[in-house]
Amino acid sequence: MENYIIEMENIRKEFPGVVANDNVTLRLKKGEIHALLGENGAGKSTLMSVLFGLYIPEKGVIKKNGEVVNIANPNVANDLGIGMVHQHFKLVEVFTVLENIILGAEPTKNGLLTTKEAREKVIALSEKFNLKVDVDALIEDISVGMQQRVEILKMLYRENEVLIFDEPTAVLTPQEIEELMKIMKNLIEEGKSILFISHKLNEIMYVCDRVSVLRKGKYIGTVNVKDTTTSKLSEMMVGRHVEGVKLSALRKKGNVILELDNITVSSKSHKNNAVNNVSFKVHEGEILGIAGIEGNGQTELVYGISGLEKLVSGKLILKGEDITKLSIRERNLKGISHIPEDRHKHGLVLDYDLADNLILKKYFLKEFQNHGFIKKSNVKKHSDMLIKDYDIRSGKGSSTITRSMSGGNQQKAIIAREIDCDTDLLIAVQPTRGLDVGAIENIHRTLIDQRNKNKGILMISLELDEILNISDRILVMYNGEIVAELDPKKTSAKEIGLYMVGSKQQAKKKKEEVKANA
Amino acid sequence: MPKDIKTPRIKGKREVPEILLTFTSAFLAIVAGLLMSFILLYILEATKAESNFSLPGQVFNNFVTYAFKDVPSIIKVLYNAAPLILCGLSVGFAFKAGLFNIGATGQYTVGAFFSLIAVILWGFPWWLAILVAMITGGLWGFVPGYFKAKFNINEVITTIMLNWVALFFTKLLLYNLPTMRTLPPGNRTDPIGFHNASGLLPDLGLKELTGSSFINIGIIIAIIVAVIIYIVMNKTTFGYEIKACGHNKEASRYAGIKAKRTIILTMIISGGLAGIAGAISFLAGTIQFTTDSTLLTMGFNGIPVALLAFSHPLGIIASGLFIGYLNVGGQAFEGVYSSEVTNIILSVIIYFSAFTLIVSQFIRKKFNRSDDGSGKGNIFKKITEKIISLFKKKEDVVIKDEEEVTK
Amino acid sequence: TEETTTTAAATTAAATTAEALTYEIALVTDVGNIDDKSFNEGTWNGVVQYATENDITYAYYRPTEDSDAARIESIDAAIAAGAKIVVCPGYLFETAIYAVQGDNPDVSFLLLDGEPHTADYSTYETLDNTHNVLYQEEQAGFLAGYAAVIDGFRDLGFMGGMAVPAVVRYGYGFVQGAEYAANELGLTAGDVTIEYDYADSFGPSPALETKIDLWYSGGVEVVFACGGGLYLSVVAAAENTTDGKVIGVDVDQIAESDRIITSAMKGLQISVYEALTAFYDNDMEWPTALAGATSILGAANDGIGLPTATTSWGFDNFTMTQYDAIFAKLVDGTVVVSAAIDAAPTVTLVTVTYAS
Amino acid sequence: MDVVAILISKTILYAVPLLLGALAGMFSERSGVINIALEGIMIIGSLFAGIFLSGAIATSGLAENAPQLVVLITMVVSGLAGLIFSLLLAFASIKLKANQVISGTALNIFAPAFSVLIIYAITYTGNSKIAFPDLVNLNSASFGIDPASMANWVNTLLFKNLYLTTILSIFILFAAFVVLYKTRFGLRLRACGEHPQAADSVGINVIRMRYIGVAISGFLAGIGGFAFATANGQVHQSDVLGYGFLALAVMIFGNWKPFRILFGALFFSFFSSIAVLATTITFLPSFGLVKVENLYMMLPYILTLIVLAFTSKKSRAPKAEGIPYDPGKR
Ligand SMILES: Nc1ncnc2c1ncn2[C@@H]1O[C@H](COP(=O)(O)OP(=O)(O)OP(=O)(O)O)[C@@H](O)[C@H]1O
Ligand SMILES: Nc1ncnc2c1ncn2[C@@H]1O[C@H](COP(=O)(O)OP(=O)(O)OP(=O)(O)O)[C@@H](O)[C@H]1O
Ligand SMILES: [Mg+2]
Ligand SMILES: [Mg+2]
Repeated sequence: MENYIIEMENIRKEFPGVVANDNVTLRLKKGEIHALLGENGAGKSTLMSVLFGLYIPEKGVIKKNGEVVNIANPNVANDLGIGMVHQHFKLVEVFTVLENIILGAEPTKNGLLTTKEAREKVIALSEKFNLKVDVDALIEDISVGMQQRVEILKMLYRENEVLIFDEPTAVLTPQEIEELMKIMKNLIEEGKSILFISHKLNEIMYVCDRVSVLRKGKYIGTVNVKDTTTSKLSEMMVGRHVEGVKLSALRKKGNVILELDNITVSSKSHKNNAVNNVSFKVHEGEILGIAGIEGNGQTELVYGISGLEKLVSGKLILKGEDITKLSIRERNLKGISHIPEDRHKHGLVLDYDLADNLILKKYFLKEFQNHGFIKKSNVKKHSDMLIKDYDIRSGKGSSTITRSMSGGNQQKAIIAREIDCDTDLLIAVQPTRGLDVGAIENIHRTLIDQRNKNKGILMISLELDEILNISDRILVMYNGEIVAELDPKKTSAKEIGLYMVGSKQQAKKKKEEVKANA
Repeated sequence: MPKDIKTPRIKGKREVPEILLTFTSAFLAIVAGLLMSFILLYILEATKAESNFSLPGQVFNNFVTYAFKDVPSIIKVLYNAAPLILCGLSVGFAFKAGLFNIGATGQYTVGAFFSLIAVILWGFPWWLAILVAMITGGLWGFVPGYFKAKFNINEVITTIMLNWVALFFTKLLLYNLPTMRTLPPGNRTDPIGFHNASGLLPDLGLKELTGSSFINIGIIIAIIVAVIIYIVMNKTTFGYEIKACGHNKEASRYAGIKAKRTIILTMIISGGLAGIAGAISFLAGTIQFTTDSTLLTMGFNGIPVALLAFSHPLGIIASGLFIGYLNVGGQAFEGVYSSEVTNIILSVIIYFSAFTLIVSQFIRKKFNRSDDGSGKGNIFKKITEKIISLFKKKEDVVIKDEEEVTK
Repeated sequence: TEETTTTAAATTAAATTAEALTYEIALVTDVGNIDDKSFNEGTWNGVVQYATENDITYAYYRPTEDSDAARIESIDAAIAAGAKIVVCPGYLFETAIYAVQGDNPDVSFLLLDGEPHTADYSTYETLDNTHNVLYQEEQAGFLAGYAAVIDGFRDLGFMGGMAVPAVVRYGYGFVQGAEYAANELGLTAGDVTIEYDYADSFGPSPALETKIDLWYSGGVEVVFACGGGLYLSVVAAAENTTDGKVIGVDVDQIAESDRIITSAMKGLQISVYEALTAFYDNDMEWPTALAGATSILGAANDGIGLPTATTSWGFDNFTMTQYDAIFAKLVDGTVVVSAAIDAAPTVTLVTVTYAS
Repeated sequence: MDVVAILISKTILYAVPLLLGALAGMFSERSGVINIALEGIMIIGSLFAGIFLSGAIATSGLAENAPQLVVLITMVVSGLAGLIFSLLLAFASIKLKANQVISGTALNIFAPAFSVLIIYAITYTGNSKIAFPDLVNLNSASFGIDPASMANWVNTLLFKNLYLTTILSIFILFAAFVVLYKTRFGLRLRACGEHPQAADSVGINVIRMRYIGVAISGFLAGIGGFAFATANGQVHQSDVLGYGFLALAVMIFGNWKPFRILFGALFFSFFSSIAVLATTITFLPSFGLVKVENLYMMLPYILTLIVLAFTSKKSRAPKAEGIPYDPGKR
């Protein structure tokens, strides 16, 4: 028999209302990178959480090197040399990088912490696998990319041999993703074995040896990467053939919907401004994609437009009307809808049920209230309709508490709500973050529909393919400024990537041009 | 997307309705509280020189029946319950918006005092005085609300501070408004009746009939207010906004809700409610406002009332009555033991009521265990289903299976 | 469930030994508890003393709130629990007893520190089943003030609990006593000073102790701690000074601290004890002398005074003979102490600083 | 001079229970458990100090021979009492994931009633007080200094209100700082209060850490209760006059940090003493008001609010505070 380092056999894990894993079997060979693929809510995170001892399965056994082990909690997992980079990082924001890495395995001398050796060890590791981190920075001050490197260092520091990556690339830039791939390969060299969750097939094709596919909690099968293709895989996971959407040619530019005139927005994390004198226009019937590495001001830019942050200076003009001074609600009513970057922080009231979340932007309209009294029946009708139209899946339909919904479906709910507002301008930030190809395809379709309905769409995304595939025009944001305007037909991921890291600057003149003709 | 594979779900899965769970666990909590105190009485008895172990039984019996022994006792329960309910609403309302108002005491105090000023000095009728109390209480609630919204200062600290400010503020006023005080010795307010009979809460002429000086419309006011709060909370856009802010301030802002405004408003209303409670207590014409330099406890008592009812406005009516009962029934312990026993009962009940979660989960577990496909359902399930069927009409507790959905 | 079984058990128990729950002598407290180190406690001690000596059942009741209605409720509760005589300490009961005495002809009442009247003071009426006891606290206070000054103290302090009549009488008596002594010693105006204030509470508190501390450090030599448990703060403050002294109240408090030089006593316990004796000796009715009457206990009938046991005598210069002399004057009326509480006594030699 | 000396010594005296209470709250909340129950725990601490002193000690001759030892033992006793009591909170809010405010409130209601009933069980009357036998407070002699050798006000300042509790609470303060920031335990404790999932994922037993956090909290609050009773007339009176809640406020004021908490305690205590002083030595105007002291009594509370208004920006509660730990939750 093969020498498997980890064997998970017939795992069953239930949550109220759903069976997240239904008789799933997964075998990890020593020294391989094994991908776990599946739609949102397919059960990937759950299965990994089981392996990491966060959940206790109702049925099934786990073997390490052929021996049955009982992973009652993460402690046991750690002792067994199993480490995990969680989909949502598990880092203490107010601790330093070093503190986070040593947490749980702290070196002490007669009771007191002694960080000296630890620091050296971490620095050594980060050089060996070139995981650049600033050991003394606070987590809340560093980029997502670095946070992820910290998570990886955590595992290496503990000398884990089985490494689980749950959707590590969802939050990274192309450069960072390439880096990560390299790192993963190094790790294999060092004799580690890796379980890798991702919705991005090309990544899987690039680094993985084998792929196991889950669908709706059931085990579908395992294949060798070299014997398969992306389309085969996506078919396996969604249960049908998926072709990525391409954009029909841009009809002639419509008139301006939104104009930004020298917008400056201050920053929460550091004292200098997050957005500096940014100016551009969004037109009817176009999707304007803004590319950029996380933390280069995209978030604040959107806050500025939506009104979540006050502008330091500059003017906002919506359909010829100055909305700089208007409140958030007034802007929404004037015609802005907004798919937020952080679905849990802004997008949803997780403790409200689906119906209530779907009227979040509308509850005050005549349609849903009458002299301040909410028309419950209309609310229900409304949400049932959206649930049907956008195929939002959840345990109890309209009365599902959104917290218990799959992130994928949470996202669908938000998109449904925002599109339903039917405004001229739609701001979509990371609209497909963490979603599976099926879901992505649908969302892209929806966005394009809107665009073809002559709406203006401002899309901010870290996913370059997304930017390249469905935008009519691309702006690249770096360090709080627009550093390039590009035509998706004429540019490449490589080029955009270079602008994104600031190593390439369009000529000043060109930049003026942008302002002018934009 | 075509639904080729249905997400596997537990067959015939039913949900146990929340209300049922809440009732069950509340009931268990109460039983636990009474049981504990009963045991305690035995222990106390055992500590005596010559113990008489039939005493606890009798005393306890008296306690359980005390408030029902005659009409005046029942009236006393209502009399106690009225301000308790209002303070409970004050605390509970804030809870719903994610705010912890420990300051009901201060708001109650100023409300009470200004209602007295209104009737004694300004000759206002009772209902106007209640309005005054509501406004002043609301003002006292506004401050922590404002500090929370503008400076993001934890309302717990602000409200605690303002409790004391209220105490000294009202004392200062009482000392400097001689006409308010009895002469001599003037360490308490004059009976309202002397100054302005219209300032007293109406008793609907029942005083003579029932022979109880504790009767007045306070309880009616309390219940009406509770119902209003219930409607505001669950049926209006304002309630929707408040709860949204309570659950997720950021998302509320994103939705265009003025979160700060909502927080301030919530605290004003919360304070107003406590203010009304103060008026209800003092316009009854029974107790008088004294220069004693200790905080009035009524506001604090609102906390258990709210907690016991999980901040549900209608539940608060029940818990208010219940605690009101404890206070009256507690007199059964006087003489023999000590009325503090009731506080033991109360604390134990609250302590256990905090376990609702566990109890609910336990019930759910038992319930689901019984139908993991293996057909043999147990009695527990049958019973629960019976009870559920009672609730069926009110809310669709039965989740249709996927098949039914797709059809 | 447990609940029902217990109650079931209880009822049977009640059936067998029903009388076990009746109490013949009842005390209803006013705002304080029976451990207030003041008149509730003093009265309670009297009740306990008589009841235990003659083993009669007794109990105390605390009203649910500070209101006449609640006091009446407690009185009714006591009566319902078989009380034959209800003892009520404190002027707060005046209106309550006025209301209940008529409705309960076969129950007797003993009211201390007050006389039954209507809330608006328009009518006073004491029925035959009620007996009132008033104390001339002003005389006790007078003696304390007199003794202190004669003993050589010049800077005095008076800290009352709350401005209730009894406390005010103590205070104003204290002032008059000091004035009288100053006069006798031929002191000049201003030689004797008195800091005068009320704590607005009968219990100890950080604020109070700080305040007293400052009195002592400001030169006050002896403080009359007049009201319940607040002496705890006063004594604590005194003990933090080298030689600060304290005057106790109501009962002989010498045991509480060696800083206590004397106590302005009123014979609460003893008078309650004697009243009860009279009541029971006259087979549970007030003898005609007391029925519907008010006995005023002062120097004349040993109702008030300072403790004269040598162990309780904390003075250096003030002698027992001097005490007897001044006491005699109070008895025969050559010295009359004003009991008025609506206005402070007029003084010429003593400078009294009433807290704002 | 004397006045100032008194003012300061008073400030310190009443700062001690606030300091201990606030530090107690800090340990609990840093582990992620809101401790509304400080008031109740302090009462229990003071209760058992009273029982212990009036019972065990009063009879044994120890009080005369080694008074300070007595104080020390009593601190431990009251601490342990508080600790055991606080376990009720821990069990409910950690093990059973109950709402922490609810269980805390339950403890607050329970404590004073329990105190009265215990005293009832001992004395068989409805007493609510236990007077401490004279706790010899430290004076210059205890340090072998001749009082005469120093100015009167210095003597007042140093020794007027000096108890062993005062000195030890300074040690406790420093200990708290070291434990929290310099030890493995402290790091883990804070992690549990900030991001329990993270702590769990690196094999820290969140449940256990929180139990310990609350236990420490109980121990300190218990001592705090004793310190309060000592300062307040040396009597247990089934009540700590809201000092538990004030301690909570001081903790927030101190931003959950040991030394800022010390500042908060002193700040508050100082202004309350000032307020009282204002009435005695009338260097503050009376605005022609009767009992103007009540005006000044509001001062400390209002000032606290004002200061907060300026310092609030930095204020930051432990992130996971109040949320029962549930590994499944994201
Ligand atoms: N803690 C939980 N409580 C209840 N249900 C849960 C919980 N965690 C997961 N689920 C449910 O289990 C199913 C599988 O979740 P899981 O996290 O494994 O999906 P996933 O494959 O990770 O999806 P994604 O790709 O979006 O991360 C989902 O339907 C989800 O709603
Ligand atoms: N407390 C919870 N109760 C029920 N379901 C949950 C809970 N927490 C998470 N889930 C579900 O478990 C699954 C995994 O959670 P997770 O946050 O990884 O979702 P996700 O789809 O990956 O969203 P994201 O892309 O934002 O991570 C998701 O389906 C999520 O909705
Ligand atoms: Mg996942
Ligand atoms: Mg995901």
